[in-house]
Amino acid sequence: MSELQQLKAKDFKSDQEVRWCPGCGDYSILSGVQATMADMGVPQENFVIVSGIGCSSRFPYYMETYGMHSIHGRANAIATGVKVANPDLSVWVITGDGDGLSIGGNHMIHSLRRNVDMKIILFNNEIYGLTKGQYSPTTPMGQRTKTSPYGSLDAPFNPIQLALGAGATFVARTMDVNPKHMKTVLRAAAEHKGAAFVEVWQNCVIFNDGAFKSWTEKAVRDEETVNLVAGEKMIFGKDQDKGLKTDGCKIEICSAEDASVWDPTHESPGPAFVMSQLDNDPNMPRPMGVLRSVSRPTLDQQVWDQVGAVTGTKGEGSLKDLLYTKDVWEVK
Amino acid sequence: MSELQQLKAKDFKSDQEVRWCPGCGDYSILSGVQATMADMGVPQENFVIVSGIGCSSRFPYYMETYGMHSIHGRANAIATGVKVANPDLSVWVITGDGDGLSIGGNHMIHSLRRNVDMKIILFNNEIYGLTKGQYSPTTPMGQRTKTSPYGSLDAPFNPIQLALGAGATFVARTMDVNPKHMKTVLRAAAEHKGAAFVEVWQNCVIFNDGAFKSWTEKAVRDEETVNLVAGEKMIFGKDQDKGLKTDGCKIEICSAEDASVWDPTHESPGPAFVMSQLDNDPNMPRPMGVLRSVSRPTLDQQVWDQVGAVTGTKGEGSLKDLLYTKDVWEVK
Amino acid sequence: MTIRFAGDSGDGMQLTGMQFTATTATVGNDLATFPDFPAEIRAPAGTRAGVSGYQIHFSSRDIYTPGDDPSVLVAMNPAALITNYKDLKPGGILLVNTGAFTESDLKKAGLDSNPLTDGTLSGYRVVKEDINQRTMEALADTELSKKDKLRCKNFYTLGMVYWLYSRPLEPTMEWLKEKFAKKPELAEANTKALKAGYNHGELLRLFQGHYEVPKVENAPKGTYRNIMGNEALAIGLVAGARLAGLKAFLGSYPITPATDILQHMSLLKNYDVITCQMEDEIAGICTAIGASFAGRLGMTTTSGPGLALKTEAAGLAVITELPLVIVDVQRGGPSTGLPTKVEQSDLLQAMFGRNGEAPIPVIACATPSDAFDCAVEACRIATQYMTPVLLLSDNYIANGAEPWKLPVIDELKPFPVEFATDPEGFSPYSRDEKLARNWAKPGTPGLMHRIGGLEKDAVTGNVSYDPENHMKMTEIREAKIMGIRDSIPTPQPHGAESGDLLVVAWGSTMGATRAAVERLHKEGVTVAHLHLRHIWPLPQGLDEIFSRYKKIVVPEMNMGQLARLLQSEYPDYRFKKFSKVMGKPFRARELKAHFAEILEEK
Amino acid sequence: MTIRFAGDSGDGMQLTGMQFTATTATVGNDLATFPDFPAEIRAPAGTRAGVSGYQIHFSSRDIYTPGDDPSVLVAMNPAALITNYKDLKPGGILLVNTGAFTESDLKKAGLDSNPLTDGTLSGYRVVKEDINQRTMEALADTELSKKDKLRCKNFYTLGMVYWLYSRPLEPTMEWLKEKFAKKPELAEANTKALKAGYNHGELLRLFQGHYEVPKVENAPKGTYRNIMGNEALAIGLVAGARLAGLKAFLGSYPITPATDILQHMSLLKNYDVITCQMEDEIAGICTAIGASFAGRLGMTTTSGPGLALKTEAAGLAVITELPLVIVDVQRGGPSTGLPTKVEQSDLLQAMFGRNGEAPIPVIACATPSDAFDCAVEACRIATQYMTPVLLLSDNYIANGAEPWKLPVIDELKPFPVEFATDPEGFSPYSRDEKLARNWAKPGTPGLMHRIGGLEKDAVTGNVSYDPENHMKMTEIREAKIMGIRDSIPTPQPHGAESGDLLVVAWGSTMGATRAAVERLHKEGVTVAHLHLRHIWPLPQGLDEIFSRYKKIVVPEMNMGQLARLLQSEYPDYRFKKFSKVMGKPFRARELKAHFAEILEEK
Ligand SMILES: Cc1ncc(C[n+]2csc(CCOP(=O)(O)OP(=O)(O)O)c2C)c(N)n1
Ligand SMILES: Cc1ncc(C[n+]2csc(CCOP(=O)(O)OP(=O)(O)O)c2C)c(N)n1
Ligand code: SF4
Ligand code: SF4
Ligand SMILES: [Mg+2]
Ligand SMILES: [Mg+2]
Repeated sequence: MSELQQLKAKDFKSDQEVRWCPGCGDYSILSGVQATMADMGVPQENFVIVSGIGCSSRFPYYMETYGMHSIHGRANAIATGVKVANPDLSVWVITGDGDGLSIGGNHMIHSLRRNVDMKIILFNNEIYGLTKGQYSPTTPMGQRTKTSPYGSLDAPFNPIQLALGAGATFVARTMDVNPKHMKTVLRAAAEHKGAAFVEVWQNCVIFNDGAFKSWTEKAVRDEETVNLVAGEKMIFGKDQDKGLKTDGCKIEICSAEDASVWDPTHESPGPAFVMSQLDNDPNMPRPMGVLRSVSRPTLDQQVWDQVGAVTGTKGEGSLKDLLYTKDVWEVK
Repeated sequence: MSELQQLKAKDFKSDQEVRWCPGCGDYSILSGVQATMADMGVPQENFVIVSGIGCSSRFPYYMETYGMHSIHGRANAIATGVKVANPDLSVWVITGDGDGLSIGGNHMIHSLRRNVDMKIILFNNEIYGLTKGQYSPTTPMGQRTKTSPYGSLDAPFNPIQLALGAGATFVARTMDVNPKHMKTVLRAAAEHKGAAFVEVWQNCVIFNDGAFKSWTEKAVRDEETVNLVAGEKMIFGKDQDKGLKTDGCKIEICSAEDASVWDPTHESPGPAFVMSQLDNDPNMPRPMGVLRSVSRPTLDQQVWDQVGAVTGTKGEGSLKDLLYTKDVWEVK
Repeated sequence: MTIRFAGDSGDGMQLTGMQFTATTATVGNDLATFPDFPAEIRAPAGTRAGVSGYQIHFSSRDIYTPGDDPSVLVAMNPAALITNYKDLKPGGILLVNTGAFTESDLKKAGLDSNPLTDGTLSGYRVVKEDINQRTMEALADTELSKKDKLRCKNFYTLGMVYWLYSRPLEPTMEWLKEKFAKKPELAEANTKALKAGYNHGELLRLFQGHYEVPKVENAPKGTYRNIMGNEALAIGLVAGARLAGLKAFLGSYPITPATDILQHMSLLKNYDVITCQMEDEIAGICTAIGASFAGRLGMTTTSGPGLALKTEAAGLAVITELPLVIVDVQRGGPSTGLPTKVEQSDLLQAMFGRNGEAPIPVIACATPSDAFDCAVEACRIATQYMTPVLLLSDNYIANGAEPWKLPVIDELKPFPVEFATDPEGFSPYSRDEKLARNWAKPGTPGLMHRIGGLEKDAVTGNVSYDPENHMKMTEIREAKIMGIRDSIPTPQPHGAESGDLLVVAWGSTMGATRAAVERLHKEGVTVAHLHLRHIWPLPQGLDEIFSRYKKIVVPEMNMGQLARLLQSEYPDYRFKKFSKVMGKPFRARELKAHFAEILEEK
Repeated sequence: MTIRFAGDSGDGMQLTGMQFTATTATVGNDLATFPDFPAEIRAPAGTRAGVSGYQIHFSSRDIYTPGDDPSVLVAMNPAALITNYKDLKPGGILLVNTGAFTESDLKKAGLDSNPLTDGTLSGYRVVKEDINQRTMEALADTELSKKDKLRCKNFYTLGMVYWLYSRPLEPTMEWLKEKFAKKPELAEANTKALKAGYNHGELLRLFQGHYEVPKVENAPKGTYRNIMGNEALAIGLVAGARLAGLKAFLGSYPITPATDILQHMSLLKNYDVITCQMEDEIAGICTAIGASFAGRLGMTTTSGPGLALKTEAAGLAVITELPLVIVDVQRGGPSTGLPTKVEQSDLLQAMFGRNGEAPIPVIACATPSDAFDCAVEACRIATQYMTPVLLLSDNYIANGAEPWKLPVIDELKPFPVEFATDPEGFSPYSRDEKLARNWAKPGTPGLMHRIGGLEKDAVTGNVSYDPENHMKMTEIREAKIMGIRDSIPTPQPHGAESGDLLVVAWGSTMGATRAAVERLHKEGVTVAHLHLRHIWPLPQGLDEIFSRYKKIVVPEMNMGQLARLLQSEYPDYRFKKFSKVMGKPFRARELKAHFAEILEEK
């Protein structure tokens, strides 16, 4: 292969016009992914982006990579096929809260437990955008949408907990309106060898405007979220003066000084799970950043290793070997 | 309704011959469920059992209740329809590790988050029984089965963690070879108002004999498992002399005296999740019993409440109201 | 009279069209509409992909289609103009908003030169008006941001068109008041714009003619309502359940263009309706099956890709013989295809898309109001025959509108279900004379039983692997469905009683076919239109009808699916295919031309 | 010569049958087999539901079916006897294990009286033998538990049957040695039982006759191997990928009776095969689509209910025009139906079970060894035409066995794929003369492109909502599939060149049809058998063939699905249906009788 040239974010722009609503959070994720890919040192032709159906899933068209805009909910399964068939490729899944957690929920949890080496970016806008505003598996209870005119009755998933429960090796969260944070998270995901699950809070200006604003607006963001950084203290607040202290399965607010250090590589997913429970406490900041990052053999790697091992033992089989087994007989 | 007569376990036996392999763990679960139902004080005709496809899923035929032996993986969805349509019914789902966690994984997690009031009994034998021995989503890595002749490469789910990650309100575990324990767990599930997820370790004598024997055999059971009882200390060991002490997200073995008290009703699913992680530690006993039991409105209840509320506000709609809205006009 | 509104999807053309429709309906015109909006939620403003259109056809005679080519086209920007002007009738009127024809507007629409000046539009009566400017002026003394003011331009345009057609402004003013009850300043501004546009038309007499469409002369007496197809279908399902004496349960998953049905039914909670938006289409149909098992009337609504996912569960409903209504609002395929366009290409999927021998009756609705009748009919068949029923609609019907003569409530015939309650001799698979099995619902003492997907013993309903029993059950399931014939009328050809050509149509091609055949018939051709509501089983008596005509043609928005079915059922006749797979309905004119061609052949 | 082994599913009848088959093949007889086991893993021992059977038909002439009625029946218990004896030819031999005819055995089989003594079996040559007892005796001095000893009774029985047919014991003794390499005591005990049974037969001359079936006289020269259908299919898929110059990728989910294919391919890791058992059927086909996108040959295997689940994704493969082989091993339907029985009722699902216009070629294999050829053919079409292909097998083929004359490797014609590599003028939807589009795989510099489920522009492959383009693409997709006709031969009728009756068959009805037609033909009737491997597109030239016969009949294990298809394609002829939906294959005799009836009609 020829010397790798340094790619730029704009190299990843395809010739297709981007067709999201003006103001949609999807734009910033597009830029974030383009910038991240440019920096990965992977040849451009080795990227494959697979998506399902939804506003978010139109993503591959806008990327100058190989791509498939597949069918609703199946991106993870298709991407699994791509990656296992050719582990040299850098495979990315783009999905939405409907695509990836509703109809595609099963493929999602299974690809996480199998630890297929792919980056899964879930655009969570807590609504079905493309079909114009029905509730999704992340829509809060009570919310009125087109299919819940009297208020939604379904308790939502916490995507982080679902991923942890499925045995994910990498789980992270970021937001559309903080490109810097998003880039760090996407880079960490890109560097993870295995299935990387990234929830991105994404604003749908048309059908669910402001769903995350109580946590993401500049004015409140530092108070209402805490950025988890591996090996660093969990600090938050406008003046970065507050911290989180973990005491057993309880997490408490303390001074920045007393804050505990965050470790996403803990042997057990327990601490990350406990941390994600903060989402349910209105008095606590919501955790952002990398909640979990551990290493475990990937499915694709193991498949190829096994093919290699069996071939090593049995020898490469020829067409002749395949047909002419030892129980043949001759008619003369 | 006429006075409820006390039902007996044998009232729940249907006229169909039970057709599992001699020695199969399914038999004891059948007895356990029959005994539990008899004690619930529910009229016999109000029970509905829905299953998918698998050895375990033949269950409804053997029960003198209403029942449906449906299609592979869909029992949870069908049961949701039954329960929402008529909340007076006591709805039970019988499923397997393949039926409920592989093809039916999505319906499983969604019915748990929605908290549909039904009892879900998952017969986990870590194998596909009915199709004669392929690996399932709970088969340990490396195990040789008919479809993994060189060893399975898929990391298994921990069913307890998956259920907790999905937001289940009741999560428990028991085993086929301990009928007494099973009965306590089934009764707790039956009494829970909401989706009750019960994993039952079930031995498949034909295709996966002894999968759980390191934990379930009489000789080792007391050492290798710990029975969690609400409000009681976590004690185990042949002589009931050992205990578990929780220290933060760490759980340690201690003396029976020092053992911590188990609380499945904790506001956060964190402690149960941390507890279920013991499965991964060969030096620790595996938790059995009720890991989680909390109260949250059920979907079926809410649906009916909403119908009631809307009808209360708008008045019961007649066929005439439905058609003749206010924007009609007359042609004379 | 056909008029089309076209503009950027941000311009509010759907709203404009719908207001025009509503007003036109109240003045008693017969009408049909056809909205056409882009698949993208919001394509970049000003581009061709972003063009949204709404066409309405109205007349004082019965009309069957949203019209052929429009005689009036409203184009709010260059992209709308360029993608639509070719459809305009020669000599038709073109109302153009010149305020949106700047250099950059032209560029966004991918134009090198200005069609208003480069001769593109010769042959049309072009009315140029800077509507942006006019609207701003009209609202000069209003306290709104510039952007908000400009948003009122569609009502200014609507005002102009109302003048053109002598329409009253009141209904729209009423609507604005209600709509913006909480923002009176917007209601006021839009009303102002509406009036200004109207006055502008009147004062300047911009147009050469001034049309007045009289009331439909011989519209049958009765109460009318303007209705869209999806809403009619939703109401029909609820009414159908009521007529069966049951409560409706809808298990569904959103998908264009079927979502509205779920949305509409979600509103009807005070009509004993339960709706569950499930995690996917499979769960949608499965909850409906569960609900039917529990004694409600289960229903599920979807479009083609969703129907594909439901087929395995549909087979379970076949073998368990539970009532179930499955609605497929067809769109362009294959795969995701053209989700916002119309097609009739799911017919054979509906017929055969299940494993094993799994016959299901299939019904297709023809117009928005017919969707009500068909939904009721689907409920009747499902409950009377204990079977899933497939009801086909399409995007054209779903989003189209027409005045609907409401049925008189007392004349709606109930078909109440009788649940089994008597344990004496009960067996879940014993049947009535229609071959419908017993329906005993959970909660009924003494009738406990188990059903499932394995083959059933014909008598006890227990699992049976017996070869003869399997043959028998296969035949019973088939005979039961074929027996539905006895309960459906033979459709009658419209037009010549016999003669040169019979046009067999189904679904939404009804309107254009009827119009084309009527025109030809008036010209003296012995031609007739036979419309099939029941696709399976096919009604009795078709044979005899086919025998009366020399040629038979089947126009379809697919590659000839009904024609194939008819050909296999009636090999004595030849069914010519006429296919249009363009995401657009047939036009009466193109059908007429094609029929004329067929008549001339050989 | 047809023999059937029947016993409790715990009695090892499948093993016995398979051993007999293997030995029979090695002595050079032509043969066909048909196992029949219960759906339950383990029905209660001794009951009718627990009966497991294995039938084998062998002869020195070419044979096409596992035989009509057996002339020898081995019945290991009352349940096996009672459920099978009616099939035995009049005067046939019945070998009964009287050791299993206690009162309680009779009760388990639901019998009130003993068929051995109550006259039931008059008309058969009954050989009663207490095989349990004989086996125990034979192993008296063996160090095994009683239970383990008793388990050897099937080898004792096999020994008796070997004696009857003069079969060598060596192959089975070899096999036992290997099988129980780690438990030599079991190998020894079974071998002892085998020999004892053989000797018992010889010494006591229990049977009246002693059959010796000579070697097939004019079997073509070559190397042979005994093969089961599912294994042949698995090997064929791997060979097909190789011939395309690709590596195979199988994404699948277990389902009876297709699971073996996945299981067998899982063993072939050293043949560049990757197999993934996925979470469900949808994931199975989707990983295969992903693998094809990445440049391998994607495949997926299933049975009817699984195919129903795959249809939405199959549509994606149609519109993205990726190669893909979808295998459906048919079983009894609808729904879960009769999972362990045979049926041909997925044909129309295979043809039409997708939303939108989504044509897919359909191929059906006829016999176990034909499954190899058909799998290779499926790979050829998939890769040469860039299309998903549906390959139909069924439970009868899947679990049947026959001697297979192995193809000479050098004579297998490769059809290597050429991936696009040149960025110059590349477009993913440009086509070759066969209308197959370009295949550029990820990792190739300069060819980055996006595909998907929305309609594609015919030139650039970008998303297009253009009406004319949609029509064009719909036509191209259809024309591409119809063009496959140019690469397939016209099948030739077997039997009379023209005359009174043509029997058109497909799939596994091949054998019985061929046998029935041959017999009739020998009797002087002008009848012929036309077998269709390619169901879609139908080969060219059928018209002309149909025209040569007065009548045409289509026997099918469904309600007439191929007949329906043919009727719609060839309305000039009348295709009579002959249906058997009993979970069992046709018998040559019943076909012959039916054909004779048809010939007599009018
Ligand atoms: C099988 C199938 N079912 C349903 C749909 C309709 N559909 C398209 S996108 C979508 C949901 C999109 O929501 P989400 O994944 O959250 O994406 P967003 O548009 O919000 O980015 C649905 C229901 C479909 N295309 N295919
Ligand atoms: C749609 C579909 N796919 C596959 C199958 C085949 N199948 C039947 S049961 C089963 C797995 C059973 O495993 P599990 O749920 O663990 O039940 P067990 O037999 O072990 O009790 C499979 C794959 C089917 N019946 N339907
Ligand atoms: S509808 Fe919402 S999610 Fe979709 S493009 Fe518009 S703003 Fe974005
Ligand atoms: S195969 Fe296994 S799970 Fe199935 S009945 Fe037998 S022992 Fe039980
Ligand atoms: Mg969303
Ligand atoms: Mg299992």
